[in-house]
Amino acid sequence: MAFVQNVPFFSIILSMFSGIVSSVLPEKQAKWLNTAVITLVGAMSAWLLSYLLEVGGSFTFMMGHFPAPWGNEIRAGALEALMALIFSIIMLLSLLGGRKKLKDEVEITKHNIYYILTDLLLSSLLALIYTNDLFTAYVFVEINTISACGLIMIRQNGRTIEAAVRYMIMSLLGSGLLLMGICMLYDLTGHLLMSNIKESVQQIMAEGSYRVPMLITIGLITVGLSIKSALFPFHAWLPDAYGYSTVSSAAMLSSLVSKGYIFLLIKIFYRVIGIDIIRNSNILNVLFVFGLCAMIFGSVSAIWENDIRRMISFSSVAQIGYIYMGFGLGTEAGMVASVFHILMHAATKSMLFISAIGLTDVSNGSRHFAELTGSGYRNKIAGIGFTVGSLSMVGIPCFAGFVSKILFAQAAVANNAPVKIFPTVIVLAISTILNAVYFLKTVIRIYVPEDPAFEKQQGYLFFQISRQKLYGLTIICFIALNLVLGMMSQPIVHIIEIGLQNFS
Amino acid sequence: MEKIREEKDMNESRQEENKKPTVYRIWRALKGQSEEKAEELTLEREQILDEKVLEKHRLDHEKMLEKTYDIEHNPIYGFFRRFYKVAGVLCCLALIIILLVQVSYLPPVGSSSNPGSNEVAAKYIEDGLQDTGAVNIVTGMILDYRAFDTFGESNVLFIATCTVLILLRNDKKKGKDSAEAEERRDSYYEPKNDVILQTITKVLVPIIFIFGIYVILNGHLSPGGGFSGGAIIGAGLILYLNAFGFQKIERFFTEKTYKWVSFGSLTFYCLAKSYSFYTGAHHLESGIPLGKAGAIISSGLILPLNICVGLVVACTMYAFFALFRKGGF
Amino acid sequence: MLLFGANFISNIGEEVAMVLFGIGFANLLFQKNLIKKIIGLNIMDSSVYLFLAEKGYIEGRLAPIVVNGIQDVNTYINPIPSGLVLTGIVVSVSVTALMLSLTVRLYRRYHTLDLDEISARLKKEGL
Amino acid sequence: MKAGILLLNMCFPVLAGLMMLQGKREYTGKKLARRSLAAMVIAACFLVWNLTGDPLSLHLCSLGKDLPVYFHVDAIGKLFASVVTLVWILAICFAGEYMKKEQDQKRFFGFFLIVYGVLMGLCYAGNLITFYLFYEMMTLTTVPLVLHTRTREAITAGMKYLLYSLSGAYLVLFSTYMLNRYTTSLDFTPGGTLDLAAAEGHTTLILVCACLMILGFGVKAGMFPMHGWLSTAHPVAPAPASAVLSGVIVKMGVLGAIRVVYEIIGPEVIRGTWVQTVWLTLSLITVFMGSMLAYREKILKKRLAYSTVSQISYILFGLALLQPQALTGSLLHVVFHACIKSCLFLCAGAVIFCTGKTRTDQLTGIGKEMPVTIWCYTIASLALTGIPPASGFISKWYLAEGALSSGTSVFAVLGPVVLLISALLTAGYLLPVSMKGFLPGKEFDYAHLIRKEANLAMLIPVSMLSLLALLLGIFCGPLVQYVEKIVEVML
Repeated sequence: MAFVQNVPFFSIILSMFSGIVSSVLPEKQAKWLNTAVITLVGAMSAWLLSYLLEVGGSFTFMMGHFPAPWGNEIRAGALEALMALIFSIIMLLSLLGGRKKLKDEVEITKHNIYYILTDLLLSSLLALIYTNDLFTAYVFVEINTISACGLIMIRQNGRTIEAAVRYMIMSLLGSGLLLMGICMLYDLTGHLLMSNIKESVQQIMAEGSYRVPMLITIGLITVGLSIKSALFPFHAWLPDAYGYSTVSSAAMLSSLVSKGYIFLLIKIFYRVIGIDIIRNSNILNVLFVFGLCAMIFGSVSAIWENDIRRMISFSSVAQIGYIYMGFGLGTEAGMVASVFHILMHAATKSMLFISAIGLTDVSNGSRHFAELTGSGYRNKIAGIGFTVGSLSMVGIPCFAGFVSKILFAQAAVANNAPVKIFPTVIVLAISTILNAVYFLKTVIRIYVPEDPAFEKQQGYLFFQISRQKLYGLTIICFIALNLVLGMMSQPIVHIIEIGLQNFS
Repeated sequence: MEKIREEKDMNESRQEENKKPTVYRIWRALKGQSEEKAEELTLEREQILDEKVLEKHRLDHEKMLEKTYDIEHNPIYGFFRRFYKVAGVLCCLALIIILLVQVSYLPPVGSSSNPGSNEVAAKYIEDGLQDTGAVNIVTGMILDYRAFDTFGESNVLFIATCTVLILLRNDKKKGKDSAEAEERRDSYYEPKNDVILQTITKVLVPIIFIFGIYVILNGHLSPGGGFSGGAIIGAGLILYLNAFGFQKIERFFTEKTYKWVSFGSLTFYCLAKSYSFYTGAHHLESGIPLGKAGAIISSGLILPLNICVGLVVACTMYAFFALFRKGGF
Repeated sequence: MLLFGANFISNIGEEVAMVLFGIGFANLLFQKNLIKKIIGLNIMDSSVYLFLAEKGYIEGRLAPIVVNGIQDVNTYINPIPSGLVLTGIVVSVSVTALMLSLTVRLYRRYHTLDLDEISARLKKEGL
Repeated sequence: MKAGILLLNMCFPVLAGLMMLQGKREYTGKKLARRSLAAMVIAACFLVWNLTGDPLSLHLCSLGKDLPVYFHVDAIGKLFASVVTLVWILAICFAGEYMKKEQDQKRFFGFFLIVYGVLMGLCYAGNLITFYLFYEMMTLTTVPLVLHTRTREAITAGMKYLLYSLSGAYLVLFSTYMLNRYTTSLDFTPGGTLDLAAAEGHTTLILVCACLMILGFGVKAGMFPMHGWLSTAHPVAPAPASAVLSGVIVKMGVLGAIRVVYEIIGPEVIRGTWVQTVWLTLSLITVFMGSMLAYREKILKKRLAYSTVSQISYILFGLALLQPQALTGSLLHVVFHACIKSCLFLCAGAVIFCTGKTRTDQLTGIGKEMPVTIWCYTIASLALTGIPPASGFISKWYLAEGALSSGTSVFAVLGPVVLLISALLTAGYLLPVSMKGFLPGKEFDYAHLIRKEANLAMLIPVSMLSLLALLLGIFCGPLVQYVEKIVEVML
């Protein structure tokens, strides 16, 4: 057993342990520990990824002295490593970019709690990515939920607490359904490890006993996870939660937390139930319809929104709709497109949040479009970042968004169910144009110059890169990441494909 | 000042109440009369909120209510509410029916041929004692076979405490508000010295603690374990706090204690488990003696882990209570 | 009755659990009062425990604690659901604590427990 | 080596423009104009280098799976590229003087150069993906030119332009996805790359895609349902910008239509189907409606914009006929209209620059004030109307001939009629300006007449363009032969 195979275990335990240790550290050390741990996890995941691409396939890691059906296990393949890598990069960048705002918005005595929460969030995300055991997945889903709630309401004004309550209610409903589904799955199969469950599920479907309860169970689990990841009818909590929490939290929530649940859903589809059974059931069609609704609804309500951060949040409702639409296509290509969209959206949306906060800072912290006029000149780097993000969202070539849109469209056109082709392509077109409307409106708005006298009278302060080197660096890294995803998408798509093959 | 006087005469009244013979008191209770001066045994809580504030809140509340639910002013909202109610009931019914259908297809309860009782359960039951050294198979399972879940679980407790800390800990510097406000708030949080409560607490708390410790230590031999025992000890702490107030309990339990105890136990838990995971994954011998089955000192790591979990849970329970009560320790 | 499967009669306990689950779900979703929502959450969780307990139970067997050295499969019930219940209880305890503390904060700030009213107040604050 | 030159031809202007944008010091308009002129000349040298010599192709890189960025220099590309370069150089000469009155000229010239580079890429694009890439880039980089003045209406116009173009582009993109299954490759090859085996039985889908693509490119070309942006965007842009907008940018929609219809789908698929009918109808409607709108319009630049709408639809009509002579006519009209319309816009710009008059009814006696400009204007309008021997006549002749000899039943007759009517209308809305300008009538007081002639930097481009408009008509031999060569390859 090569030493690199310890990486998943190490990265989970390491991030957890750092969270535990941070509880007794003062905030400065906690901050450094947190940064170091995230960087380390990223580096290790990169190492693991290179190793797995070299040898191919995937491996399981026994958590304890007892082999498969008895003890816990974690499992790592190329896709998991890629996810861990990108997630840790994005988490690091979001934290760095929002650090200054964190100082302003959260009282200093609670900073180390903030870092505990981020450490545990990272560990739970890693566990969701790597785990091979359904019940472990449930426990870490709960950790994920609680820490996300903490991240929302650590900046304490009424809005965030109310948003946290709404978020908790929704995600508790989701995890209730998920837990019930897991218990029923256990009841039907007698196992909790994914691979064993899959075997017996195949057996059950083959011999036809328990077919009805199996389908209902799959439905329960799917609905639970899609509630937790804010699919269209269940998104009421999202705009407030993302729009008013402190910016790093917003970036991490929108780009990582919901994506973690979606990735777990993919794992369940492939490794627990078996994708063929899923495709034969109608669940994917339901997801498809809701995804399309989300794409339209999110974009439309983003257009009416007058507050830049709420607008970005609504746009992420639409993006989650894209992902589920990709599931709904029910083909391998659609799944690949969705996974790529997960990465793309994670990268772009966090960049949008971070640069939006830069723009609002130079407009006396007001997030309304009227005040944002000309902020692109007051804070050049944030303006550039926001522009790049918007272009990527609109799907201009050379940026990440274009690739994922093309993947979706190719998947849709190559789909063998012709009834799905036209809805997909038409809704893609409509929602892309809607994206263009609200994002480019914002971009033009921030580049319309404001009368200098008015600026002086408003007392807008100008952004000096020398003052905030870290922020500028973060935005540049985000742009680089986006361009990498956009230009060199080929190897990444390749990794995703082989990863999905390893899954099933 | 007059608060103290009230307390004094209330104590006097209670003493002369005690002077009266018990028989008389029972007889009066049978007659259905209430004790004299019973109304003095009221908690501070009602006295502290003065009427004006309450009145303001009430009016404001009513205004908001009609503002929130004025059906006649925005009919759409009214329609939405009604639709919402109906939809709610329908969803609930639909969910229940689906689940009933589901359950009616599930394997029958209590039959020994369910898929649930397969080689996994068999292995746990048959080799559990040899593998883990724990007589209590469930404890052996959650702390050795499936220890990763349990570790995550204690982290759930930990992070929940962190979030409650965020919400309820008031980081006000004591110097900020004036001394009498300070005294007032303390009197608000402190219960009145209730003789009955204190006497009973004096008797009960040691027993509760001992019982809790027993449950923790026998976690691998009998029903119970870290979580239940920790909950018991936490209940004891809470009882003590209610009886004697914060000053007394802060002599031996402060936030710092909480922090370090939970940190220490979680750290030990984390390190021990990572050691056993690592050795397990690499098929090494984790040279930890399992000891003789049935003895207290047995079953390898399970006993210390139980103790750690117990400490964490006890501290957490107490911390929850203290935070809700006062916003600090 | 066509809808229902064969074990409708024998699984009566689980059906109780399911009805409880539905009730808790609806309460958590549709109650306006936060405390009632939390009660609904707890009902939901306990219904899951009831379900698990029913699952673990096997006719006429003992609790899974080895008594005088008998280690026969046919002596003890299935231990796994009990472990799951343990985990679930701890999770629900922490979640309940979190929800309650959120409620306390909201009440201190807005002197009400009604979520809609709270959002109306937020709009009034224009925050 | 050749490939390097090809890349340089695209990248050099972009880099120059970026450097100009990033330049710290605020230069005077003249200096900027000189610098950008120099850059343009260098780029033009590269262009000449490319034009001479056999067609070459170049695989640059690949955006993700089977999305290669591929350039291929062919005859049409050369034609468009040379037209673009010509107009561009002259427009920059003009801008150097004109932009004196405008704010931040640095940005204007910078983006002007960048757009040129992008257009080169568009002309050389070898497959549909690359074409789409540069098409989007063109849209994005021209927006700053449109909303240069950044007044409220400029910004609304910019938004309108952006949304129209983007929605057109998305129509193209999504029909590209659809088409992708039925084509052997997306590279442009005369006669179309349709994979007939795969296309068997999917003709409806393919026709729908073709229609969508034509509509999508028609947005840029201002075809009837989606012509709204032209009349909004042109007047607010500064004169050189609007000159290149309606002279060149709009032509890129035409280029796209040619590429798709003649080199991806293939004319044979479309001929005689409903798609051709729809296309012909729309373009004829646009021809007529554009002229009518222009006739009723009072503001000079808007009038010119509407006239662009109708003139471009001449070209589209020619393309839609799918017939050699008509195609020749269209390509000729592309060249001629580029010269003529930019000349007209520059004239309008000169008038605005010197006198500040925008409405046609203010222009009485303008011919006395700035005769040279108005003479150029007159020549250009005659050419556009199609008075022989000026250039417009040739292209329209070819168009009419093609229409008559094309097998399309109704349009064979209807087309020439509409063309004639709109030619009359063209005369009706262009010439009055110069008539009133030269013959103001008795009540015009010659006492207060001052000569406000534009200076040389403006006059040279204008006069050169008008001369071109005249001479290309008289000595049209080589051009016509060149175009006919192209047409042979295509049909």
